Amino acid sequence: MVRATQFEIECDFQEQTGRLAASGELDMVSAPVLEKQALELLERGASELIIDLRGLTFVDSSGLRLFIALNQRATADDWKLALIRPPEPALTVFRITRAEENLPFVDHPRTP
Amino acid sequence: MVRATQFEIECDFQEQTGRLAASGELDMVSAPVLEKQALELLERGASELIIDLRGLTFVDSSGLRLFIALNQRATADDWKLALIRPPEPALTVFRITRAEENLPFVDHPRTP
Amino acid sequence: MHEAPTEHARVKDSLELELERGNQAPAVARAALRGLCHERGLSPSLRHTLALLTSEVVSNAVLHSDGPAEAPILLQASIDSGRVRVAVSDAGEGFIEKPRDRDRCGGGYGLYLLQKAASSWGVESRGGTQVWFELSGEI
Amino acid sequence: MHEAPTEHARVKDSLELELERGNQAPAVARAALRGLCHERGLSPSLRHTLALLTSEVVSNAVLHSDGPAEAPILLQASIDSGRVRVAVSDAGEGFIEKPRDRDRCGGGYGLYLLQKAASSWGVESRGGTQVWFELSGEI
Ligand SMILES: Nc1ncnc2c1ncn2[C@@H]1O[C@H](COP(=O)(O)OP(=O)(O)O)[C@@H](O)[C@H]1O
Ligand SMILES: Nc1ncnc2c1ncn2[C@@H]1O[C@H](COP(=O)(O)OP(=O)(O)O)[C@@H](O)[C@H]1O
Repeated sequence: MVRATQFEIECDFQEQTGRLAASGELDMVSAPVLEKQALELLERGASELIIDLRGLTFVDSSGLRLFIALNQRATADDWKLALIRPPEPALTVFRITRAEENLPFVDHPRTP
Repeated sequence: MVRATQFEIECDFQEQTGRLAASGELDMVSAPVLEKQALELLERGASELIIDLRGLTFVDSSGLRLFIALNQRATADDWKLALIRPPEPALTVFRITRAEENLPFVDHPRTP
Repeated sequence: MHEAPTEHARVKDSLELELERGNQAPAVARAALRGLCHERGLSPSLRHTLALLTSEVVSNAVLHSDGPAEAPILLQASIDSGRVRVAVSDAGEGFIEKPRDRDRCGGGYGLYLLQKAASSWGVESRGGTQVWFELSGEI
Repeated sequence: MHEAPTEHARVKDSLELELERGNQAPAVARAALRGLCHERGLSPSLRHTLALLTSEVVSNAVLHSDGPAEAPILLQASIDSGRVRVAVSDAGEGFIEKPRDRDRCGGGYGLYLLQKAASSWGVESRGGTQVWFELSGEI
């Protein structure tokens, strides 16, 4: 039963808005991949970053740490972060730590 | 069997040399007492501090931390620290942490 | 309800797995636990917490153990009437860094999650290091 | 050697003591352990290490437990054929601080001493917090 972390990202950049859609499992293997994509969009000048987490089946503390860090950066550097709420299983880490209350989760994708 | 930490200090200051003789148990209760005395001697301008530990029956990590801090201060502020080696039972904490090798232990009291 | 009697006999299941120490160990551990839970009727929230805590503890063993890189990580799990116990053992000398190496500040979220969500948990250092936790819920 | 047979029967001794949570608890614990070791023929170095580690663990419970100030600290110790086991329990929720409270950097020497000197040790969080260790030596 050898199995690797399943993870995929789709990326889009239009009118200063960066969009990432993550699916699969977000853990110590995949969180750095998502981070890299997010930082790339910010370097390209995104003033808003929307990360769609609806495709995630699992998130661990690496994912939590990443979103906390991005959220702090957004406040510090004055850009906007939105996290489209993942399904129940992937919400567990945010619930236990009560980070759910402090991160910018939104329920529906905001289409422009 | 209520028993308090047994601890006593004798203090002497002559010709820029501060001398402290500690006896009993050096632990979280008594280490701050010894620290206070040591700092007082330094404030009075001691350029050498000799702490006689031969009367100690026990030293814990509070004692260890105190001597490490005093030793760092001595190096930084350019005064001289000497610790007259305690008996075996009180050496345990220095042995386990290998601090025995790095602290300025001396075997005999140096009389002026 | 209308379960077969054999189902009732299966009140205790367990798993013991040697994981190669590497990036994939957490995913393998999660998949193995998913297998163990399969059809055991554990509540979804218990299963999700179980996957999370197991993943954290295995990640820690991969990342932080000072044991040899080639020493495998042992994953043990058992379910006994709705109580799940997981233990993860590595070959490292334990948690405590030398006090003077203070380049790392504070802890992360892994052990904090255990403290918040597990009904009990612990760390044992006996040659290697073992981190264990228990979760209880409805079967 | 020429010990009385009754001495051989006394291979297991134990102690259980509720310590008031306060500055004096470490000294009381050391004195209690000294009592337990008395005439057991433990080597001096084992006795000294035992006093030190016990004192550290009790000091930690006094200083760091987030349990109520009036909750006592339970000290349990047993000697079994030259192996000593000590467990110290407090009413606190455990070791792990909230990750964002990072005002304290690195650890101190207490747990480091356990890691270096105990043959095994551990921390358990089950309602309260228990820290235990074992030392082995010649009886
Ligand atoms: N298996 C292990 N072996 C050694 N040290 C560990 C182990 N698990 C955890 N630790 C230590 O405990 C610390 C806290 O772990 P954790 O709360 O998961 O946060 P993080 O992994 O993000 O640092 C780690 O940084 C590490 O020093
Ligand atoms: N009984 C306890 N309850 C809660 N936290 C504890 C307990 N014992 C130890 N700790 C935690 O572990 C840390 C490390 O302990 P230790 O190595 O003895 O160093 P120090 O006591 O000098 O900080 C403490 O700072 C504290 O955060």
